[in-house]
Amino acid sequence: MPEECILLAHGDGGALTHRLVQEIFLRHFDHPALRDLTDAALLHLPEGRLAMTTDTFVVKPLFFPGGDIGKLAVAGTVNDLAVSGARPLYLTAAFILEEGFPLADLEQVVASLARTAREAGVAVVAGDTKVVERGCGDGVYINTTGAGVVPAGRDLGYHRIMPGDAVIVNGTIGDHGLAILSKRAGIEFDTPVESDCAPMNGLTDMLLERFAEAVRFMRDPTRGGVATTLNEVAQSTGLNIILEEQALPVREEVQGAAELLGLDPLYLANEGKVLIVAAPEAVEEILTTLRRHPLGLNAAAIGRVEAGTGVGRGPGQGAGQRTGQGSGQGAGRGRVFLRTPLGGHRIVDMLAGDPLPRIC
Amino acid sequence: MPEECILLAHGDGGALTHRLVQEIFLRHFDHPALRDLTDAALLHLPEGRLAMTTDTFVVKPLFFPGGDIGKLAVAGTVNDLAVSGARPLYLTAAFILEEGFPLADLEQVVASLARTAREAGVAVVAGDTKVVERGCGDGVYINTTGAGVVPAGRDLGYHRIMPGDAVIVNGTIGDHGLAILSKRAGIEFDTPVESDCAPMNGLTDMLLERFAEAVRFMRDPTRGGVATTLNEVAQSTGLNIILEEQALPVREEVQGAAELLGLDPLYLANEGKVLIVAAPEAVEEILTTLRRHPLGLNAAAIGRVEAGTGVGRGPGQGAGQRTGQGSGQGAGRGRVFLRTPLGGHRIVDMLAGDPLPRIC
Amino acid sequence: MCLAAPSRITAIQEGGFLAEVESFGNKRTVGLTLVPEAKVGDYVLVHAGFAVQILDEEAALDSLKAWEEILAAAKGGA
Amino acid sequence: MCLAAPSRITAIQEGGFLAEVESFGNKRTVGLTLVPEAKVGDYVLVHAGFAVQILDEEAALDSLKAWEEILAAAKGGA
Amino acid sequence: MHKEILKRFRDPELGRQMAEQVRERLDRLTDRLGRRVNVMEFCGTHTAAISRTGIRELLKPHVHLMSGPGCPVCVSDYVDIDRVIALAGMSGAIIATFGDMMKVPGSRTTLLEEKARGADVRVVFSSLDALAIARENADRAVIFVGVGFETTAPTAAVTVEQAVQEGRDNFFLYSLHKITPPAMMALLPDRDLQVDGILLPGHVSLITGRGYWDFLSRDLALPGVVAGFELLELLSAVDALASSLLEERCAVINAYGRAVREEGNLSALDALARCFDLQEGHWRGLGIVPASALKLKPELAPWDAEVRFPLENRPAAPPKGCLCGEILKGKKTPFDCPLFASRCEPARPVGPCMVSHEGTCATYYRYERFIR
Amino acid sequence: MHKEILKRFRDPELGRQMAEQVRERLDRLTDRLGRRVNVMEFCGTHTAAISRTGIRELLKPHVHLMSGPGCPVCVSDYVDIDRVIALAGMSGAIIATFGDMMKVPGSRTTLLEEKARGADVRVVFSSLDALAIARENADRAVIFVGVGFETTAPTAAVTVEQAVQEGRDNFFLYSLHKITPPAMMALLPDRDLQVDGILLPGHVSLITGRGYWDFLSRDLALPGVVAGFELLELLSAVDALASSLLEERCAVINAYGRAVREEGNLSALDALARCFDLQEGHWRGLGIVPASALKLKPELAPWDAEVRFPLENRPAAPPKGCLCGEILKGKKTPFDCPLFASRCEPARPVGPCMVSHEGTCATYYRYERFIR
Ligand code: SF4
Ligand code: SF4
Ligand SMILES: [Mg+2]
Ligand SMILES: [Mg+2]
Ligand SMILES: [Mg+2]
Ligand SMILES: [Mg+2]
Ligand SMILES: [Mg+2]
Ligand SMILES: [Mg+2]
Ligand SMILES: [Mg+2]
Ligand SMILES: [Mg+2]
Ligand SMILES: [Mg+2]
Ligand SMILES: [Mg+2]
Repeated sequence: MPEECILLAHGDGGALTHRLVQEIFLRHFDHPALRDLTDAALLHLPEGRLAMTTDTFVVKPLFFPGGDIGKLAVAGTVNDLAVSGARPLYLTAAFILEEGFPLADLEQVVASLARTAREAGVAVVAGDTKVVERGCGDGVYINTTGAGVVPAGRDLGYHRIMPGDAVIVNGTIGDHGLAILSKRAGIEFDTPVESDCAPMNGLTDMLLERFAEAVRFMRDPTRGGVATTLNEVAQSTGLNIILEEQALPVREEVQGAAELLGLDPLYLANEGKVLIVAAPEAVEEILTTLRRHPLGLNAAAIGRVEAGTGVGRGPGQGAGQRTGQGSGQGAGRGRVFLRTPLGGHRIVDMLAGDPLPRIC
Repeated sequence: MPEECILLAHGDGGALTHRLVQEIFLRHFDHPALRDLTDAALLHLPEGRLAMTTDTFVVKPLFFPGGDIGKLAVAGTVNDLAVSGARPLYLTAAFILEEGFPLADLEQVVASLARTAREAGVAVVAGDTKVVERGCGDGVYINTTGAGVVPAGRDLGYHRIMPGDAVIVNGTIGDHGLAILSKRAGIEFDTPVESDCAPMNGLTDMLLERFAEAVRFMRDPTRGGVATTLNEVAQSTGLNIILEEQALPVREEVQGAAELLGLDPLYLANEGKVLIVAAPEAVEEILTTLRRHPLGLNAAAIGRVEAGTGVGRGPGQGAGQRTGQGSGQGAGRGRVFLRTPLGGHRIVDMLAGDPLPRIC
Repeated sequence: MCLAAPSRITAIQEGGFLAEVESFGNKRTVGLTLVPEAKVGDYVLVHAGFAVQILDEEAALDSLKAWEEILAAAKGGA
Repeated sequence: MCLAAPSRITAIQEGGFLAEVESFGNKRTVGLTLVPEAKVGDYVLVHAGFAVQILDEEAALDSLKAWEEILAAAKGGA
Repeated sequence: MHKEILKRFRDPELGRQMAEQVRERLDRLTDRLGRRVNVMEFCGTHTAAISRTGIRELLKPHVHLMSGPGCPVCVSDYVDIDRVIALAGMSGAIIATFGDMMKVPGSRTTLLEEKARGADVRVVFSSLDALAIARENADRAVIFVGVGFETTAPTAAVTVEQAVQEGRDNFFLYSLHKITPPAMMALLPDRDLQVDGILLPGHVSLITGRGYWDFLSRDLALPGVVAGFELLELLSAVDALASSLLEERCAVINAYGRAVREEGNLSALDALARCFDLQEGHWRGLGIVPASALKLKPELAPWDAEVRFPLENRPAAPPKGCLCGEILKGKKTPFDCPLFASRCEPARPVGPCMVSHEGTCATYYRYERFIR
Repeated sequence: MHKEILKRFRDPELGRQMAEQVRERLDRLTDRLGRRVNVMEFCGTHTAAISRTGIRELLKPHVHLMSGPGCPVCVSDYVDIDRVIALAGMSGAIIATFGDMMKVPGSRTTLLEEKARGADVRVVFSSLDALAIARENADRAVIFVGVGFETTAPTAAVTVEQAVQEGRDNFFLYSLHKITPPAMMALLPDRDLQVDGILLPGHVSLITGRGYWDFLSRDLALPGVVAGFELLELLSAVDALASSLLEERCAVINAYGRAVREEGNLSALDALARCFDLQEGHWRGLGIVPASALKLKPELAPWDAEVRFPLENRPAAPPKGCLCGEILKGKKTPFDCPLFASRCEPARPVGPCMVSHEGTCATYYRYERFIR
């Protein structure tokens, strides 16, 4: 048994690096551009605008109910392309391995990443492996960068959001965040909740093919949850968003666990959810369409867009004004509110600080 | 003074993340695709094949003679595109920050990255920031992924390498590896050697514009050095490469320090060097051209390609044969040799294990 | 002042110091020292990792009934 | 058996335990305890972080001269 | 089963009806008093629940629901936070504490920042987790910073007893535990406040029992209601208080019967009596309050971080402009603070009331900032 | 200045001429003996230099340049490596050693793998660096694993003396240091080897002096030449040996005059005498060789890792098929080993000879694998 775990030499670019690449990476990723291990992949790109996005995955634990870091690394990046209206085509995958990381775990992560990429219909076309000393990493970190193409005729963005538009989500919120939290050191508890982690490009592409006009904007509410993502929308557009507390799809297990830990599902991360801002007249049809897709069974309209309290509407001004101001103060900018069942309102803010479990 | 260093909350996607992005990243990176902070950048791509490459930079120390991790993160990825024949256009930049990392250092790294990108003529179009707990990172790691375009008519690759071709390098070898090593904990010594870290797309583009036919193949000898890179060429083509020991451009300071530490400059990393395999008849003209460029002043022809010892020539077979075999054994595959001044030969192998300093 | 969430005791560990509790399918282990009289099946309030009180279901139902009656009366009376 | 690289002493630290040495522009600090007689300007062989011997330049030049003479003689004789 | 009950406790339709009735009673009171009635919710969890459910907004025209000093994190004084931070700097020490304590500003820094700079500070959910850390790090000092009122203090007490029983000599409690009545006595007689009635902390009461609060009616002639935390529980508690005031009954009523007994939790009260002595305590806002702090008894000194790692007593000035003190007393609201939502926000709190999720400033920031 | 001299010592033109002369002399010897002459380079640094410069290939038809056991890493036995690995597993311990030691296989694992699994193992360039680590980690045991022959042992000796002087009680030496003559005496009389002459280790000699080797001519009737490491020094040393053999002079000649004195380095020899006693040593390949290991004197026991952290003596079997033992004796070449360059390679060495950069198997792998 020569080595069962990652050694520093696996990252020095020499013989062990080559073996690792051959015996683990190339065995799972099969694309002509990868096979020669040249410096860059040379690829064909169909007509349309190029879409690019990058994300690094540092999730803890690496394996969690409903997924693992490999699956997440594909879903996260594919989803960022998908919600931008793009068809994801290519992924690069870069690994930071910590000395001592078990090779068996690496192989499991790589296999999962490859499987998810196949399911999403994207090809891993370039990669990189670095090994850092023990105590300078945490098992494995993965960066995936995605490239895709936005077909002609698609135009999503803040600039298309209007007062009166509806806010839709394709299913229950907070599942991923809670599933991860339940495995975090010092908080462990058993939960039936699984991460919703999944590539959504199939769902978004279907939606955009049918509702190119009615869908104004999409975004995946990942870190910071639905609350933070909608605050970004409100701040960037200068429009208010009013959520209906009773309309929010939250699994009762998530609600229960969140109360146990003193958390709010609105701030828990999602990895298979998309927030859709759509024309009000299309809402019912969009919901019907979503609910026919496996990733949209619990789709719901959760709120609406209203005129903001003052200046700063439109993406240009919104963005300009935002720079260097920090969050949350100043008058006349878009806000997110939640209407309670009783009819009262409360603010829904951005996440501020890690959602630590607390006693009070 | 609220926070002078990175806190975990800078990475939670909430208010502090937004402030960090606004106050550090967006202040240095200015591209329309970035400004809206949407999920993906939407970009125009000129005619040609899309080239993609990814690399993570985990260099220690972060600041070293001749550069820093920010400069390196641009140079490394730009160079991988450049040696593939592409014109680099877009970069994504993803940061893994360790809790406690000084914000001032981060700003310095980001500024350097932005400056180098401007110099190389590439735009940073998407980014990501993650914060990991203290002891799970090392200050900052950066992944850059690059996209570029290979103009029509350019065709570089193993398949074009032929016996008789010359191997050229654009300058002295080992500078980067030594500069880094001199700052490594436990080995510190003062050296006048600086890293050669620089984006080479200007140089390669100039070369390919003039010698599209004569230049068969290019590669940047980074991790593992010239020895490892040429071994990859030999193994992939089934051809031998014969280096002339006396022709290798090595700074005497590098040679001296390497002897002090028991190292071989052939295995030291370079970050501003390109190995060029070219038709023999064009060598002189190529050298003249290179030497007129600031990054090619010490260009030299260092060896030649010869028929290998048996089967396995040509890229297809070479690559297929390689899979799953590990390095260095088996008969009839391409090898790298070095001819000593005395006329004897010795093998030049891949790097095997970190080039640790040793006493014997 | 103090968050506390209702959970059902599903098991009591040997010695009676710890119990498994369940709430909407979520399971945790909590300290039982402060409610030594608790039994499997009891609903308890959990605070800072300890069961701190046994919930009185009858009292809860009484409250509900009282409210409903009062509100019905008020409506009737209105 | 033992790598040793020639370096020039550029400074001797107080106490004489450590010296700065220089080799092709590269500078290090090495232990000097094993060659207490060394002076600034001497060339020493450095092994495992210590100067272990002072190099004798005259002897080196003698060797060179001897070889050159012998080889010249051999050539002349051939 | 309990699931069903909870659902009905949160039923919006019942809530609306109940709110109607409360409003009606409160308006009658207003007519009688010639002003809105002042009700203080002492407990921060009540503060958060009243804001989150929208009750505060809904009842604003009818009652002034004042927020009291009932967040144990918020009332921890600079002096104590600075000491904890000093302990975090001891080589080899591990500090374990609840999440909210991480961001509380001492006079110069927070535990969160010290952690970023290298201190070993761990967030735990329970004192039991801290004890487990001590077991796993037998060669390091593990200091559990216990904070909380009567609800939480018993959990720390039995954990120390467990450590004693195990002979675990590297586990220490730094007790910032406090009891609530002395603070009420220091606060409520204040003429400026004009408190007419008080919503009593439901989870403190489940330890102490309802009877614990009889001093309110007896000594201060104030009516009180022990309240739960669900929509209907909150409304019915306000309703009960309004009824008492209307009927000029001055008693302490238990409106959280499913959790609170007359005599409280005797096991927990025993644990408190076994482990703690009452000493004077530093309360942010209230200053030094006699016999309000729970400190380990002398016989538990080997497990008492304050005894084992004595520190100099360096007074520290509260941050300039912060009105926490006044807000904790209920005399000012966060909207009166010039720093509120400008220099002071949850991501970078100036005062402790902006730190804890149930701190008054943080609650108003989160739920009420633009709703006035 | 020295720069210039070094350049001329490496001059290829002079080298070619010198090689011509050596070949001529060697061929005359071959004629006289009826076989190629057998010359052993004892020293691994010579092995590497002879391969790297191409001298071995160039002279192959004229002389058999045999590689001896002159790599201190390679001759370290499994028993010792296993013990060092066991020390690395002690909680809190820091192991500091030279880079090459990291990959030497014990019977089950290497220091490199143990480091990957969490052991704190640090590569140092000098024993002084290890002492500095001890200063910075005053509460942890820092064990410097010293390995090397007469050249290196004095550096460890004066470092221990420095630790004693500083009163540094957390620095320990695990001495794997050995001296070379006993190994030569155990090896060279072997009839099978038919060694005709020996290239003596230049850097051992600069400590010991030329006179140290007179036992070779006196007791074994073998001629020897102390050789340097540059191209011309190596060739001239072989030339001198050929001359001696031709002229049937049996003496030990110093051909490394710029570094080696007759009497050696007296300060270093004094340090060895002050700190070390000779004991029997485990040599991989040679087995137990009496009076060959340098172990700290009893009065330095508080700094002796073997005394302070005694370990059970568990014998371990060498890996199946590895010919290291025979190769270290010069009786086999790496090409005779079935594992060479198949299962055994520098990235995953089976035997220690494949580990050290100057190990015979590693040298042949790196420089000579396809040149036969
Ligand atoms: S808003 Fe901030 S500064 Fe103002 S009182 Fe509240 S905590 Fe203090
Ligand atoms: S090649 Fe490897 S297995 Fe064979 S003798 Fe050398 S070290 Fe031992
Ligand atoms: Mg490259
Ligand atoms: Mg992204
Ligand atoms: Mg994403
Ligand atoms: Mg996204
Ligand atoms: Mg790479
Ligand atoms: Mg780790
Ligand atoms: Mg790359
Ligand atoms: Mg690269
Ligand atoms: Mg991101
Ligand atoms: Mg670190």
